[in-house]
Amino acid sequence: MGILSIIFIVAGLFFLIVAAIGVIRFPDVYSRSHAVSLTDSLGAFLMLVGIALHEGLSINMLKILVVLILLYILNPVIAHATVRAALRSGLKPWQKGDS
Amino acid sequence: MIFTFEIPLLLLMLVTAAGAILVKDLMSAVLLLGSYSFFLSLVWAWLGAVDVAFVEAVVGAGLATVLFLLTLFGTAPKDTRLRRPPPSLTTLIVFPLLGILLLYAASDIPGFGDPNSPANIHISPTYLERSFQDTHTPNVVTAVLMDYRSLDTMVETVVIFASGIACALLLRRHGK
Amino acid sequence: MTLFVFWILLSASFDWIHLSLGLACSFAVAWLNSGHSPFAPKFRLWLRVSLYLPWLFYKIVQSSLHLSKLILHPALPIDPQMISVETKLNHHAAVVLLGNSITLTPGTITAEVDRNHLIVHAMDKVSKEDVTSKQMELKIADIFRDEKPDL
Amino acid sequence: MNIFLFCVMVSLTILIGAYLYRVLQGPTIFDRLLGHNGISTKAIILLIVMGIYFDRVDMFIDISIGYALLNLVGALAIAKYLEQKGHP
Repeated sequence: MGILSIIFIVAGLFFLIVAAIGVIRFPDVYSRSHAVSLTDSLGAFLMLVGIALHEGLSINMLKILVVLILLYILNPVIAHATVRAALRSGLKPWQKGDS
Repeated sequence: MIFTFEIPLLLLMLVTAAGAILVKDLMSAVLLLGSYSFFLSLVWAWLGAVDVAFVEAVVGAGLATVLFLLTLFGTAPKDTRLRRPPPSLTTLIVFPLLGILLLYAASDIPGFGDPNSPANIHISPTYLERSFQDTHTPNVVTAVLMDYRSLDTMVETVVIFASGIACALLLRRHGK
Repeated sequence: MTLFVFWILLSASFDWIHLSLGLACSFAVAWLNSGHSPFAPKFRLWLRVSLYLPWLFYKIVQSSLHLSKLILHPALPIDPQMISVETKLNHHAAVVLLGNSITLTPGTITAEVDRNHLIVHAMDKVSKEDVTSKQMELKIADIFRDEKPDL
Repeated sequence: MNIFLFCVMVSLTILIGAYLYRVLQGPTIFDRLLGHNGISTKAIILLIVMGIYFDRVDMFIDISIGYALLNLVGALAIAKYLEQKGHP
Protein backbone atom coordinates (compact mmCIF):
# COMPACT_ATOMS: atom_id res chain seq x y z
CA MET A 1 0.00 0.00 0.00
CA GLY A 2 2.79 2.42 0.92
CA ILE A 3 4.77 1.72 -2.25
CA LEU A 4 1.65 2.16 -4.39
CA SER A 5 0.80 5.51 -2.85
CA ILE A 6 4.40 6.69 -3.32
CA ILE A 7 4.21 5.72 -6.99
CA PHE A 8 0.95 7.63 -7.40
CA ILE A 9 2.28 10.72 -5.65
CA VAL A 10 5.47 10.77 -7.71
CA ALA A 11 3.50 10.40 -10.93
CA GLY A 12 1.22 13.26 -9.91
CA LEU A 13 4.23 15.37 -9.04
CA PHE A 14 5.67 14.66 -12.48
CA PHE A 15 2.51 15.96 -14.16
CA LEU A 16 2.47 19.02 -11.91
CA ILE A 17 6.07 19.83 -12.87
CA VAL A 18 5.28 19.36 -16.55
CA ALA A 19 2.30 21.68 -16.21
CA ALA A 20 4.40 24.34 -14.50
CA ILE A 21 6.95 24.14 -17.33
CA GLY A 22 4.09 24.49 -19.78
CA VAL A 23 2.71 27.51 -17.98
CA ILE A 24 6.08 29.20 -18.30
CA ARG A 25 6.83 28.15 -21.87
CA PHE A 26 3.57 28.58 -23.73
CA PRO A 27 3.01 31.74 -25.72
CA ASP A 28 -0.50 32.97 -24.90
CA VAL A 29 -3.42 32.75 -22.52
CA TYR A 30 -5.34 30.05 -24.33
CA SER A 31 -2.49 27.58 -24.53
CA ARG A 32 -1.44 28.30 -20.95
CA SER A 33 -4.93 27.44 -19.84
CA HIS A 34 -4.39 24.00 -21.37
CA ALA A 35 -1.39 23.54 -19.13
CA VAL A 36 -3.36 24.57 -16.06
CA SER A 37 -6.10 22.15 -17.02
CA LEU A 38 -3.47 19.41 -17.25
CA THR A 39 -2.56 20.17 -13.65
CA ASP A 40 -6.11 20.07 -12.49
CA SER A 41 -7.23 16.94 -14.22
CA LEU A 42 -4.40 14.47 -14.00
CA GLY A 43 -1.84 15.88 -11.57
CA ALA A 44 -4.31 16.60 -8.80
CA PHE A 45 -6.07 13.31 -9.44
CA LEU A 46 -2.91 11.23 -9.06
CA MET A 47 -1.71 13.19 -6.03
CA LEU A 48 -5.01 12.92 -4.21
CA VAL A 49 -5.51 9.25 -5.01
CA GLY A 50 -2.02 8.55 -3.71
CA ILE A 51 -2.75 10.42 -0.52
CA ALA A 52 -6.07 8.66 -0.10
CA LEU A 53 -4.36 5.29 -0.51
CA HIS A 54 -1.85 6.30 2.11
CA GLU A 55 -4.63 7.32 4.44
CA GLY A 56 -6.47 4.04 4.12
CA LEU A 57 -10.19 3.41 4.25
CA SER A 58 -11.73 5.94 6.61
CA ILE A 59 -13.87 9.05 6.68
CA ASN A 60 -10.83 11.11 5.70
CA MET A 61 -10.43 9.16 2.50
CA LEU A 62 -14.03 9.95 1.64
CA LYS A 63 -13.38 13.61 2.34
CA ILE A 64 -10.35 13.57 0.07
CA LEU A 65 -12.55 12.10 -2.64
CA VAL A 66 -15.04 14.93 -2.04
CA VAL A 67 -12.23 17.43 -2.60
CA LEU A 68 -11.34 15.59 -5.79
CA ILE A 69 -14.91 15.68 -7.09
CA LEU A 70 -15.14 19.37 -6.24
CA LEU A 71 -11.92 20.05 -8.14
CA TYR A 72 -13.22 18.12 -11.13
CA ILE A 73 -16.48 20.04 -11.21
CA LEU A 74 -15.19 23.51 -10.39
CA ASN A 75 -11.92 23.78 -12.28
CA PRO A 76 -13.38 23.39 -15.78
CA VAL A 77 -15.85 26.10 -14.83
CA ILE A 78 -13.03 28.45 -13.85
CA ALA A 79 -10.98 27.66 -16.94
CA HIS A 80 -14.01 28.16 -19.16
CA ALA A 81 -14.84 31.48 -17.46
CA THR A 82 -11.29 32.73 -17.91
CA VAL A 83 -11.07 31.75 -21.53
CA ARG A 84 -14.49 33.16 -22.30
CA ALA A 85 -13.61 36.45 -20.65
CA ALA A 86 -10.40 36.56 -22.68
CA LEU A 87 -12.25 35.79 -25.87
CA ARG A 88 -15.03 38.30 -25.29
CA SER A 89 -12.65 41.08 -24.45
CA GLY A 90 -11.09 40.62 -27.85
CA LEU A 91 -7.78 38.95 -27.16
CA LYS A 92 -6.50 37.29 -30.31
CA PRO A 93 -5.25 33.72 -29.99
CA TRP A 94 -1.65 33.03 -30.90
CA GLN A 95 -1.22 31.55 -34.36
CA LYS A 96 1.55 29.39 -35.63
CA GLY A 97 3.17 32.03 -37.80
CA ASP A 98 3.60 34.60 -35.00
CA SER A 99 6.85 35.00 -33.25
CA MET B 1 13.44 20.06 10.00
CA ILE B 2 10.13 21.57 10.97
CA PHE B 3 11.13 25.20 10.98
CA THR B 4 12.80 25.26 7.61
CA PHE B 5 9.60 24.97 5.64
CA GLU B 6 8.19 28.33 6.70
CA ILE B 7 11.02 30.19 5.07
CA PRO B 8 10.08 29.50 1.41
CA LEU B 9 6.46 30.31 2.23
CA LEU B 10 7.47 33.58 3.84
CA LEU B 11 9.70 34.38 0.88
CA LEU B 12 6.78 33.78 -1.48
CA MET B 13 4.65 36.07 0.69
CA LEU B 14 7.28 38.79 0.52
CA VAL B 15 7.53 38.52 -3.26
CA THR B 16 3.74 38.66 -3.60
CA ALA B 17 3.41 41.68 -1.35
CA ALA B 18 6.17 43.55 -3.17
CA GLY B 19 4.54 42.67 -6.47
CA ALA B 20 1.17 43.93 -5.26
CA ILE B 21 2.75 47.27 -4.44
CA LEU B 22 4.84 47.56 -7.56
CA VAL B 23 2.37 46.39 -10.17
CA LYS B 24 0.88 49.13 -12.29
CA ASP B 25 -2.65 47.90 -12.67
CA LEU B 26 -5.22 47.68 -9.88
CA MET B 27 -6.84 44.42 -11.00
CA SER B 28 -3.50 42.66 -10.85
CA ALA B 29 -2.95 44.07 -7.40
CA VAL B 30 -6.26 42.54 -6.28
CA LEU B 31 -5.24 39.16 -7.71
CA LEU B 32 -1.86 39.36 -6.02
CA LEU B 33 -3.50 40.15 -2.72
CA GLY B 34 -5.64 37.05 -3.16
CA SER B 35 -2.53 34.93 -3.67
CA TYR B 36 -0.95 36.66 -0.69
CA SER B 37 -3.75 35.59 1.59
CA PHE B 38 -3.49 32.04 0.26
CA PHE B 39 0.14 31.99 1.31
CA LEU B 40 -0.63 33.57 4.66
CA SER B 41 -3.26 30.93 5.28
CA LEU B 42 -0.74 28.23 4.35
CA VAL B 43 1.66 29.66 6.92
CA TRP B 44 -1.05 29.62 9.57
CA ALA B 45 -1.90 26.03 8.71
CA TRP B 46 1.76 25.11 8.93
CA LEU B 47 1.98 26.64 12.39
CA GLY B 48 -0.99 24.57 13.46
CA ALA B 49 -3.57 27.36 13.79
CA VAL B 50 -6.16 25.76 11.57
CA ASP B 51 -9.02 28.03 12.64
CA VAL B 52 -7.07 31.16 11.84
CA ALA B 53 -6.12 29.63 8.50
CA PHE B 54 -9.75 28.97 7.70
CA VAL B 55 -10.77 32.52 8.57
CA GLU B 56 -7.88 33.88 6.53
CA ALA B 57 -8.92 31.80 3.54
CA VAL B 58 -12.56 32.85 3.79
CA VAL B 59 -12.02 36.53 4.47
CA GLY B 60 -8.79 37.17 2.58
CA ALA B 61 -9.21 35.06 -0.49
CA GLY B 62 -12.97 35.05 -0.88
CA LEU B 63 -14.61 38.07 0.64
CA ALA B 64 -11.84 40.64 0.25
CA THR B 65 -11.38 39.85 -3.43
CA VAL B 66 -15.06 40.26 -4.12
CA LEU B 67 -15.23 43.47 -2.06
CA PHE B 68 -12.22 44.93 -3.86
CA LEU B 69 -13.84 44.03 -7.15
CA LEU B 70 -17.06 45.74 -6.14
CA THR B 71 -15.09 48.84 -5.22
CA LEU B 72 -13.27 48.78 -8.54
CA PHE B 73 -16.58 48.29 -10.26
CA GLY B 74 -18.08 51.30 -8.51
CA THR B 75 -15.13 53.60 -9.16
CA ALA B 76 -13.22 54.13 -12.36
CA PRO B 77 -10.39 51.59 -12.56
CA LYS B 78 -8.95 52.98 -15.77
CA ASP B 79 -7.85 56.26 -14.25
CA THR B 80 -6.45 55.02 -10.99
CA ARG B 81 -2.95 54.13 -11.99
CA LEU B 82 -0.75 54.50 -9.00
CA ARG B 83 0.87 57.88 -8.93
CA ARG B 84 3.15 57.90 -5.96
CA PRO B 85 5.11 60.97 -4.97
CA PRO B 86 8.70 60.24 -4.03
CA PRO B 87 9.05 59.62 -0.30
CA SER B 88 9.88 62.63 1.79
CA LEU B 89 12.91 62.95 4.05
CA THR B 90 10.86 62.40 7.22
CA THR B 91 9.54 59.11 5.88
CA LEU B 92 13.01 57.94 4.98
CA ILE B 93 14.25 58.65 8.50
CA VAL B 94 11.28 57.66 10.65
CA PHE B 95 10.27 54.35 9.16
CA PRO B 96 13.66 52.58 9.38
CA LEU B 97 13.87 53.82 12.97
CA LEU B 98 10.45 52.36 13.67
CA GLY B 99 11.52 49.08 12.12
CA ILE B 100 14.65 48.96 14.25
CA LEU B 101 12.58 49.70 17.34
CA LEU B 102 10.15 46.90 16.52
CA LEU B 103 12.98 44.44 15.93
CA TYR B 104 14.53 45.48 19.24
CA ALA B 105 11.23 44.87 21.00
CA ALA B 106 10.82 41.54 19.22
CA SER B 107 14.10 40.32 20.63
CA ASP B 108 12.46 40.36 24.06
CA ILE B 109 9.72 37.96 23.02
CA PRO B 110 10.54 34.40 24.12
CA GLY B 111 11.40 31.99 21.34
CA PHE B 112 8.69 30.11 19.49
CA GLY B 113 7.68 27.03 21.48
CA ASP B 114 9.90 27.94 24.43
CA PRO B 115 8.59 25.93 27.41
CA ASN B 116 9.72 28.53 29.94
CA SER B 117 7.88 31.52 28.52
CA PRO B 118 5.21 33.03 30.80
CA ALA B 119 2.33 32.14 28.51
CA ASN B 120 3.33 28.50 28.50
CA ILE B 121 3.83 28.30 32.26
CA HIS B 122 0.62 29.79 33.57
CA ILE B 123 -2.09 30.34 31.03
CA SER B 124 -2.00 27.56 28.46
CA PRO B 125 -2.02 24.61 30.89
CA THR B 126 -4.93 26.12 32.77
CA TYR B 127 -6.93 26.55 29.60
CA LEU B 128 -6.00 23.15 28.31
CA GLU B 129 -6.86 21.39 31.56
CA ARG B 130 -9.97 23.21 32.61
CA SER B 131 -11.69 24.35 29.44
CA PHE B 132 -13.63 21.17 28.89
CA GLN B 133 -14.95 20.95 32.45
CA ASP B 134 -15.77 24.64 32.55
CA THR B 135 -17.40 25.12 29.20
CA HIS B 136 -18.11 21.67 27.71
CA THR B 137 -16.76 22.85 24.36
CA PRO B 138 -14.51 20.38 22.55
CA ASN B 139 -12.52 23.07 20.71
CA VAL B 140 -10.17 24.93 23.04
CA VAL B 141 -9.78 27.97 20.80
CA THR B 142 -13.53 28.42 20.65
CA ALA B 143 -13.75 28.05 24.41
CA VAL B 144 -11.10 30.71 24.94
CA LEU B 145 -12.72 33.09 22.49
CA MET B 146 -16.32 32.62 23.48
CA ASP B 147 -16.11 31.93 27.22
CA TYR B 148 -12.98 33.24 28.84
CA ARG B 149 -12.79 36.31 26.65
CA SER B 150 -16.43 36.73 25.72
CA LEU B 151 -16.58 40.41 26.68
CA ASP B 152 -13.56 41.12 24.50
CA THR B 153 -15.08 39.25 21.59
CA MET B 154 -18.40 41.01 22.05
CA VAL B 155 -16.82 44.46 21.86
CA GLU B 156 -14.85 43.41 18.80
CA THR B 157 -18.09 42.35 17.19
CA VAL B 158 -19.62 45.72 18.09
CA VAL B 159 -16.71 47.48 16.36
CA ILE B 160 -17.12 45.42 13.22
CA PHE B 161 -20.87 46.00 13.27
CA ALA B 162 -20.37 49.76 13.60
CA SER B 163 -17.97 49.84 10.67
CA GLY B 164 -20.43 47.84 8.62
CA ILE B 165 -23.20 50.32 9.41
CA ALA B 166 -20.92 53.23 8.51
CA CYS B 167 -20.10 51.65 5.14
CA ALA B 168 -23.79 51.02 4.48
CA LEU B 169 -24.66 54.65 5.27
CA LEU B 170 -21.91 55.97 3.00
CA LEU B 171 -22.92 53.73 0.15
CA ARG B 172 -26.57 54.65 0.54
CA ARG B 173 -25.83 58.31 0.09
CA HIS B 174 -23.75 57.44 -2.95
CA GLY B 175 -26.69 55.59 -4.43
CA LYS B 176 -29.14 58.50 -4.31
CA MET C 1 -30.63 14.09 -0.39
CA THR C 2 -27.24 14.66 -1.89
CA LEU C 3 -26.78 17.57 0.44
CA PHE C 4 -27.52 15.36 3.40
CA VAL C 5 -24.82 12.90 2.36
CA PHE C 6 -22.49 15.87 1.96
CA TRP C 7 -23.33 17.05 5.47
CA ILE C 8 -22.58 13.63 6.90
CA LEU C 9 -19.25 13.57 5.11
CA LEU C 10 -18.33 17.00 6.39
CA SER C 11 -19.37 16.66 10.00
CA ALA C 12 -18.40 13.00 10.37
CA SER C 13 -20.33 12.65 13.59
CA PHE C 14 -23.27 10.39 13.97
CA ASP C 15 -25.21 11.52 17.04
CA TRP C 16 -28.90 12.18 16.76
CA ILE C 17 -28.60 15.92 17.22
CA HIS C 18 -26.13 16.33 14.38
CA LEU C 19 -28.06 14.07 12.06
CA SER C 20 -31.41 15.77 12.59
CA LEU C 21 -29.87 19.23 12.30
CA GLY C 22 -28.19 18.23 9.05
CA LEU C 23 -31.41 16.79 7.71
CA ALA C 24 -33.29 20.00 8.52
CA CYS C 25 -30.59 22.20 6.98
CA SER C 26 -30.31 20.18 3.79
CA PHE C 27 -34.06 20.15 3.30
CA ALA C 28 -34.21 23.89 3.87
CA VAL C 29 -31.47 24.57 1.33
CA ALA C 30 -33.01 22.22 -1.20
CA TRP C 31 -36.40 23.82 -0.74
CA LEU C 32 -35.00 27.32 -1.12
CA ASN C 33 -33.17 26.44 -4.32
CA SER C 34 -35.75 24.21 -5.92
CA GLY C 35 -37.02 26.90 -8.28
CA HIS C 36 -33.74 27.37 -10.12
CA SER C 37 -32.82 23.91 -11.29
CA PRO C 38 -33.97 23.29 -14.83
CA PHE C 39 -34.50 19.58 -14.36
CA ALA C 40 -34.41 17.03 -11.61
CA PRO C 41 -31.81 14.36 -12.18
CA LYS C 42 -33.13 10.83 -12.05
CA PHE C 43 -31.44 7.79 -10.71
CA ARG C 44 -31.17 6.09 -14.10
CA LEU C 45 -29.32 9.12 -15.41
CA TRP C 46 -26.81 9.05 -12.58
CA LEU C 47 -26.14 5.41 -13.32
CA ARG C 48 -25.38 6.11 -16.96
CA VAL C 49 -23.20 9.10 -16.09
CA SER C 50 -21.17 6.97 -13.72
CA LEU C 51 -20.74 4.45 -16.51
CA TYR C 52 -19.52 7.27 -18.74
CA LEU C 53 -16.88 8.51 -16.29
CA PRO C 54 -14.28 5.72 -16.75
CA TRP C 55 -14.23 6.29 -20.49
CA LEU C 56 -13.76 10.03 -19.88
CA PHE C 57 -10.92 9.23 -17.53
CA TYR C 58 -9.27 7.08 -20.17
CA LYS C 59 -9.48 9.98 -22.62
CA ILE C 60 -8.03 12.31 -19.99
CA VAL C 61 -5.01 10.08 -19.41
CA GLN C 62 -4.43 9.65 -23.14
CA SER C 63 -4.56 13.33 -23.96
CA SER C 64 -2.56 14.30 -20.86
CA LEU C 65 0.28 12.10 -22.01
CA HIS C 66 0.07 13.70 -25.44
CA LEU C 67 0.06 17.22 -24.01
CA SER C 68 3.00 16.57 -21.69
CA LYS C 69 4.92 15.21 -24.67
CA LEU C 70 4.16 18.50 -26.42
CA ILE C 71 5.31 20.54 -23.46
CA LEU C 72 8.56 18.68 -22.97
CA HIS C 73 9.38 18.71 -26.68
CA PRO C 74 12.24 21.18 -27.15
CA ALA C 75 10.85 22.78 -30.31
CA LEU C 76 7.35 23.31 -28.84
CA PRO C 77 5.50 21.97 -31.90
CA ILE C 78 2.09 23.42 -31.12
CA ASP C 79 -0.49 24.65 -33.56
CA PRO C 80 -3.31 26.21 -31.55
CA GLN C 81 -6.50 27.08 -33.34
CA MET C 82 -10.13 27.92 -32.75
CA ILE C 83 -12.66 25.49 -34.13
CA SER C 84 -16.40 25.74 -33.91
CA VAL C 85 -18.48 22.66 -33.32
CA GLU C 86 -22.16 22.09 -33.93
CA THR C 87 -23.83 19.66 -31.58
CA LYS C 88 -27.14 17.92 -31.99
CA LEU C 89 -27.68 17.64 -28.26
CA ASN C 90 -30.98 19.11 -27.20
CA HIS C 91 -30.76 19.14 -23.44
CA HIS C 92 -29.29 21.71 -21.09
CA ALA C 93 -27.50 19.23 -18.90
CA ALA C 94 -26.15 17.38 -21.92
CA VAL C 95 -24.55 20.52 -23.32
CA VAL C 96 -23.14 21.35 -19.89
CA LEU C 97 -21.71 17.85 -19.58
CA LEU C 98 -20.19 18.06 -23.05
CA GLY C 99 -18.56 21.42 -22.39
CA ASN C 100 -17.26 20.25 -19.06
CA SER C 101 -15.80 17.09 -20.56
CA ILE C 102 -14.13 19.04 -23.35
CA THR C 103 -12.59 21.45 -20.87
CA LEU C 104 -11.54 18.68 -18.54
CA THR C 105 -9.69 16.89 -21.30
CA PRO C 106 -6.27 18.53 -21.57
CA GLY C 107 -5.62 20.00 -24.98
CA THR C 108 -9.10 21.30 -25.62
CA ILE C 109 -10.98 24.09 -23.90
CA THR C 110 -14.49 25.30 -24.46
CA ALA C 111 -14.34 29.01 -25.05
CA GLU C 112 -17.92 29.92 -25.83
CA VAL C 113 -21.21 28.11 -25.55
CA ASP C 114 -24.30 29.06 -27.41
CA ARG C 115 -27.39 26.88 -27.58
CA ASN C 116 -25.94 24.11 -29.68
CA HIS C 117 -22.84 25.75 -30.95
CA LEU C 118 -19.52 25.52 -29.17
CA ILE C 119 -16.27 27.34 -29.88
CA VAL C 120 -13.38 25.16 -28.83
CA HIS C 121 -9.74 26.10 -28.58
CA ALA C 122 -7.58 23.13 -29.47
CA MET C 123 -3.88 22.69 -29.00
CA ASP C 124 -2.88 20.80 -32.12
CA LYS C 125 -4.13 18.33 -34.70
CA VAL C 126 -4.44 15.37 -32.37
CA SER C 127 -6.53 17.14 -29.77
CA LYS C 128 -8.57 18.68 -32.57
CA GLU C 129 -9.42 15.17 -33.70
CA ASP C 130 -10.84 14.47 -30.26
CA VAL C 131 -13.50 17.07 -30.64
CA THR C 132 -14.29 16.79 -34.31
CA SER C 133 -14.62 13.03 -34.25
CA LYS C 134 -17.89 13.41 -32.30
CA GLN C 135 -17.07 10.40 -30.15
CA MET C 136 -17.75 12.21 -26.91
CA GLU C 137 -20.95 13.73 -28.21
CA LEU C 138 -22.31 10.34 -29.25
CA LYS C 139 -21.64 8.97 -25.79
CA ILE C 140 -23.44 11.86 -24.14
CA ALA C 141 -26.34 11.61 -26.53
CA ASP C 142 -26.55 7.98 -25.59
CA ILE C 143 -26.79 8.94 -21.91
CA PHE C 144 -29.60 11.37 -22.49
CA ARG C 145 -31.53 9.31 -25.04
CA ASP C 146 -34.61 8.89 -22.86
CA GLU C 147 -34.93 12.45 -21.66
CA LYS C 148 -37.43 14.96 -22.89
CA PRO C 149 -35.68 17.62 -25.03
CA ASP C 150 -35.93 21.07 -23.49
CA LEU C 151 -33.79 23.23 -25.72
CA MET D 1 7.68 8.42 4.71
CA ASN D 2 7.90 11.71 6.54
CA ILE D 3 11.01 12.77 4.68
CA PHE D 4 9.35 11.85 1.40
CA LEU D 5 6.33 13.98 2.26
CA PHE D 6 8.62 16.83 3.18
CA CYS D 7 10.31 16.60 -0.21
CA VAL D 8 6.89 16.62 -1.86
CA MET D 9 5.96 19.77 0.03
CA VAL D 10 9.16 21.56 -0.90
CA SER D 11 8.75 20.73 -4.57
CA LEU D 12 5.13 21.90 -4.48
CA THR D 13 6.36 25.19 -3.06
CA ILE D 14 8.88 25.53 -5.87
CA LEU D 15 6.07 24.89 -8.36
CA ILE D 16 4.03 27.61 -6.68
CA GLY D 17 7.03 29.86 -7.29
CA ALA D 18 6.86 29.03 -11.00
CA TYR D 19 3.18 29.97 -11.11
CA LEU D 20 3.96 33.11 -9.14
CA TYR D 21 6.41 34.08 -11.86
CA ARG D 22 3.53 33.89 -14.32
CA VAL D 23 1.31 35.94 -12.03
CA LEU D 24 3.93 38.66 -11.63
CA GLN D 25 5.13 38.65 -15.21
CA GLY D 26 2.00 37.86 -17.20
CA PRO D 27 1.47 40.19 -20.12
CA THR D 28 -2.31 40.31 -19.78
CA ILE D 29 -4.63 40.14 -16.81
CA PHE D 30 -5.89 36.71 -17.86
CA ASP D 31 -2.45 35.21 -17.44
CA ARG D 32 -2.47 36.45 -13.90
CA LEU D 33 -5.92 34.96 -13.34
CA LEU D 34 -4.74 31.60 -14.66
CA GLY D 35 -1.68 31.72 -12.46
CA HIS D 36 -3.86 32.51 -9.47
CA ASN D 37 -6.04 29.53 -10.25
CA GLY D 38 -3.02 27.27 -10.51
CA ILE D 39 -1.65 28.60 -7.24
CA SER D 40 -4.88 27.83 -5.44
CA THR D 41 -4.99 24.29 -6.80
CA LYS D 42 -1.43 23.79 -5.58
CA ALA D 43 -2.40 25.25 -2.22
CA ILE D 44 -5.23 22.73 -1.86
CA ILE D 45 -2.91 19.81 -2.57
CA LEU D 46 -0.23 21.29 -0.31
CA LEU D 47 -2.71 21.58 2.54
CA ILE D 48 -3.71 17.95 2.31
CA VAL D 49 -0.08 16.82 2.15
CA MET D 50 0.57 18.99 5.18
CA GLY D 51 -2.30 17.29 6.97
CA ILE D 52 -0.80 13.87 6.25
CA TYR D 53 2.56 15.13 7.47
CA PHE D 54 1.05 16.17 10.79
CA ASP D 55 -1.37 13.20 11.00
CA ARG D 56 -4.26 15.64 11.41
CA VAL D 57 -6.02 15.20 8.08
CA ASP D 58 -9.47 15.74 9.57
CA MET D 59 -8.69 19.34 10.41
CA PHE D 60 -6.81 20.27 7.27
CA ILE D 61 -9.21 18.76 4.81
CA ASP D 62 -12.01 21.12 5.80
CA ILE D 63 -9.87 24.09 4.92
CA SER D 64 -9.08 22.60 1.57
CA ILE D 65 -12.77 22.12 0.79
CA GLY D 66 -13.31 25.76 1.74
CA TYR D 67 -10.42 26.78 -0.51
CA ALA D 68 -11.87 24.92 -3.45
CA LEU D 69 -15.26 26.61 -3.08
CA LEU D 70 -13.85 30.08 -2.42
CA ASN D 71 -11.50 29.84 -5.35
CA LEU D 72 -14.52 29.33 -7.57
CA VAL D 73 -16.27 32.37 -6.13
CA GLY D 74 -13.28 34.67 -6.53
CA ALA D 75 -12.32 33.51 -10.00
CA LEU D 76 -15.88 33.71 -11.28
CA ALA D 77 -16.26 37.22 -9.88
CA ILE D 78 -13.05 38.35 -11.55
CA ALA D 79 -13.95 36.72 -14.85
CA LYS D 80 -17.42 38.28 -14.86
CA TYR D 81 -15.89 41.64 -14.03
CA LEU D 82 -13.38 41.38 -16.85
CA GLU D 83 -16.09 40.36 -19.28
CA GLN D 84 -18.04 43.49 -18.53
CA LYS D 85 -15.19 45.94 -18.42
CA GLY D 86 -12.86 44.60 -21.07
CA HIS D 87 -9.22 44.14 -20.34
CA PRO D 88 -7.00 47.14 -19.69
